Amino acid sequence: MIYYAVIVAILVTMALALARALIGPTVYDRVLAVNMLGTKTVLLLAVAAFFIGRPDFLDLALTYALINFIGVLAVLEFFRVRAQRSLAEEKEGE
Amino acid sequence: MTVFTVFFIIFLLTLMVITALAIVQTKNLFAAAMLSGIFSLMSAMIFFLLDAADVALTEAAVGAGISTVLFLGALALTAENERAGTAGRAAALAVVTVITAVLVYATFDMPRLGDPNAPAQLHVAPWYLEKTPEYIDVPNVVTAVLASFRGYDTLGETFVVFTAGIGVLFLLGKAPVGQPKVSPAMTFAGKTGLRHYQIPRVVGRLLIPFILLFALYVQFHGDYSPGGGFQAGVIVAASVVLYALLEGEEQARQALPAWLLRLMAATGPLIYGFTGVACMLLGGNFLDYSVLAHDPVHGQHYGILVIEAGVGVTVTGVLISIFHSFAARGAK
Amino acid sequence: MSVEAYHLAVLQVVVPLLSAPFVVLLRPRGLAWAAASAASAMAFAIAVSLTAGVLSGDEYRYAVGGWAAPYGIEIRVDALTSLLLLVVTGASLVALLAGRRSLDVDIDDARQPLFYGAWMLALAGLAGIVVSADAFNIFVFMEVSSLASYILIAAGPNRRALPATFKYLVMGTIGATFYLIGVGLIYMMTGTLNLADMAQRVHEVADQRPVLAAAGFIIVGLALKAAVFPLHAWLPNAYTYAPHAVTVFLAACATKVQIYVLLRFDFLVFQGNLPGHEFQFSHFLMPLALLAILLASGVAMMERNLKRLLAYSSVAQIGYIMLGVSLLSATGLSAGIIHIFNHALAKGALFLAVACLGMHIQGLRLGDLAGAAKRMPWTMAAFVIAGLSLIGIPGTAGFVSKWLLISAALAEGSLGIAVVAVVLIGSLMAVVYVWRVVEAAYFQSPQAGSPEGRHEAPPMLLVVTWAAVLGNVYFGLAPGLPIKLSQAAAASLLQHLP
Amino acid sequence: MEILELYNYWVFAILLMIGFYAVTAKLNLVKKLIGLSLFQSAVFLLYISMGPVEGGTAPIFHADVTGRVFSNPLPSVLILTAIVVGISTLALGLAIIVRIKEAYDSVEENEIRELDRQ
Repeated sequence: MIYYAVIVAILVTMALALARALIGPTVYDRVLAVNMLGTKTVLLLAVAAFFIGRPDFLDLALTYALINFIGVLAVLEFFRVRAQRSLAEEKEGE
Repeated sequence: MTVFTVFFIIFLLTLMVITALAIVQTKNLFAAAMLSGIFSLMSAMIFFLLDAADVALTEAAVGAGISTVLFLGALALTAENERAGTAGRAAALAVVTVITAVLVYATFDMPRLGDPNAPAQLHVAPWYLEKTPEYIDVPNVVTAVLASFRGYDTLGETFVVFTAGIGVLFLLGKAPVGQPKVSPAMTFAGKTGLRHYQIPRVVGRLLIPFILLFALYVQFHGDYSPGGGFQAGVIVAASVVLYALLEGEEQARQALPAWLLRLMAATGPLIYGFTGVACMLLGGNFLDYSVLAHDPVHGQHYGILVIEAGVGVTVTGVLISIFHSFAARGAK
Repeated sequence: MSVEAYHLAVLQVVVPLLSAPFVVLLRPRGLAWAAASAASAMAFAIAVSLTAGVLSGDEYRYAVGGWAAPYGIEIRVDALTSLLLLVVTGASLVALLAGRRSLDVDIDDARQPLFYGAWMLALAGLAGIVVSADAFNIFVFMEVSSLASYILIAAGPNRRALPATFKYLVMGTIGATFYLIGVGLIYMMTGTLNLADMAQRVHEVADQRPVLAAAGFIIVGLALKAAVFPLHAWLPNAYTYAPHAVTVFLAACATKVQIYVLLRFDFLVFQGNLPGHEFQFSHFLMPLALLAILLASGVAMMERNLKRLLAYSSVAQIGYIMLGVSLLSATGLSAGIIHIFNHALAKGALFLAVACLGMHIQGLRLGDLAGAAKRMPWTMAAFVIAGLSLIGIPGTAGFVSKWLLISAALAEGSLGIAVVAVVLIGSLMAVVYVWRVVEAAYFQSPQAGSPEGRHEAPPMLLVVTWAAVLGNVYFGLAPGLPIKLSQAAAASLLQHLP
Repeated sequence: MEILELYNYWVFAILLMIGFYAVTAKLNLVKKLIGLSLFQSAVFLLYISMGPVEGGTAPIFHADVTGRVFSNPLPSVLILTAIVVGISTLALGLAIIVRIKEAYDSVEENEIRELDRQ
């Protein structure tokens, strides 16, 4: 029974995070929402592994967490590069 | 397939449709790339619920991991926003409507989800489940089919990866002409990456050895649990991407130089292919691993071990090469 | 059959496939080309010995991995397969031998190993499609060959090669994905992926809607990849802006291999099982084929760029192939199949002549060709003979297929007369567009400032071009081999019809 | 309930067509590629939906899993290959787009066509 409650709760938070990712309005909202969705997916996977009776699949959740971490760093790097480029362009413009 | 699971899947599928609509609708390509990462995570979750654990692992690593990084690398080089909108919208919508109608019409004769008497469950599939313990003797039937029963497909798949690798190296190996060159600090990951950000750096550096260890586990435990050469290669590549993000692309390139990556990309397919040729020389058919040892089942084990290693080496070499090609593009 | 001969069927794929990684690693100048040519020659030799085996009545069935079909993947070679293998491996060998000098110009030394590696992958992928008897395996090798040919086309010197490649990539992927959907729907209803097994099992579910949808998806997907009119939009620019040698290779065989899969799939799995499918197939394709012949030839008559003119002519020629097939008779099918071979010969020779011209003439618009016959007499003579073969003048290979096609059409009664009329009109249009090139080269005086005197293409290129031209004449006068193969192929395709 | 078990296939059709629409109607090349990968992902759903059996579990034998039927391993195998094909196509497509951007300074189809006409 507890699994049902947990799964429903996680699904609801996922829907909320998705709403934020869709609405934005700033890119940082989206990045945060994506990160949160990633975390929720890791949790959901862990719960689902028990729910469908295959706890030996928990190591999948590890991969998800890993990918999520690297993905967010890549996004941050993207912004750093973008900021530097627009700085350089401003300098050229002067 | 309990009622609850069905609703669980339906809910996730609905979220996926919403995400897909948003991907098409948004003008911001960065947002579209982010949303397609979400889309991949959700579809991976559905694959997991539909008893395809290997696919769930791969889809998450590829769809949410590698393709997001590739999109970001490419967007850093092109443009972040769509300028023009659509063209021929009416014609496209008409075609779309017709094909959707055909497909939905076709669904009504389809076997229901989980139907044990569906034709797909009756013919070859039970044979694989029944014979794997006898002929191959690995617990993961997906690995057995992938590496042995349909090993020729997987050989082709390895060469698809290899082709993509040489394609990207070929296309981006030519220096851009007449382009304003930017300093390496302004390319993706570039010279320093996120070196000046302490928290990610400390955490990330601690993580890398564990990621590599985990990759080895995925590689060699693929017979027993979801995983295998392809997934392991993706994880190794992810760890190198992480290193490049933390320490700068130049550092990562020094750790694994371009010639070595190229060698890896080419050696992997050769390992796979020559395993098949060795089987031929030992009197079997191409890729018939059972001749590799006195006991056919042991032969299958050796064969699967070696070809999975070949796949892992290929994927690692190709994906890291591709990442570097995008990241270093346009630098002085 | 000896043990070696037994393995030949799989070696046809394995040799070019495994040569690719080696080629990529070869650094010194020219070595990658030499290795690729050697592997290509070996593949051609294998195709020749497979054909000899087929003609002497051998049947090659090979269980990869030792797992019998339908559990494992099966490879088999019959008359139709061997004809296609000859075309694919022959085109690759000829194009590589001819293309060395012009590719040296187009592609810098550092990237040549990658280019030739991609070439070997394209060859291996096409051969892999042809020999495979497994629906999903065909998809895998389709992707190997497609990705590799995107690389080859993107290597073109003009920047327009890039958008052309992108368009090809998008449309090619859509085509392949449609095919994959079709295969998935059939797997859903039959539980198998092996073509022969599918043919048996699809019978019981022939009236089910997913199977009907699958037939549609597979036909449309493959027609897209084969550039069947009106799904040919990717072809003209891709052929025009690719390096010349690549155009020779791909124009001779890439779309034909997709037509081959279409024939194999449709005749083996659908016709004879789905009630009335053969008529739908025929009624769907015949109008498209007729339109392709008329419209694409019309565009070719207007076109001012030589390579694009020939590319549109290819769309029209695909129309002839589909026309023969859509007649659904033994003669019609063998006419279509033999045209796969003969058109490869004629178009290959024409694009080889274009490669010769391209050595000294930039741009290759018809206006640039003015006076070319004086400067490059051998090249233009080759072009004229190959052009005659394309038109279908007696004594050339093109005549054999047109003749067969017309006799097949005449057997159809009043509809046949109309078909014959279209074939004849199409041939007249071919006369017009070939003539426009000839007129420019022979009868227009060169533009002021262009170099005087003879200036022929490199000897190797010229020799290969003339070999292909003489092939056109040889197979026009002694068409025994392709006729025998195509008749055997037509008979085996038709045996599944009720 | 019966009818809801076809939901997977409907979503497959809808996702397929959303992707197809993006590929054909959008002018931005990156957006086209994103659409293309949606289009391919839809097919993954079609295949994977054929896999599970009522009351079954993933086809990986494990000491803790006894007395259960196993689902079909074949769709998983095929889709693993298809995922690899998808990412390979994506990488190649993005590389071409980067080169197009450098050659034309644009990634919009209509602008490129305009530049080619000159």
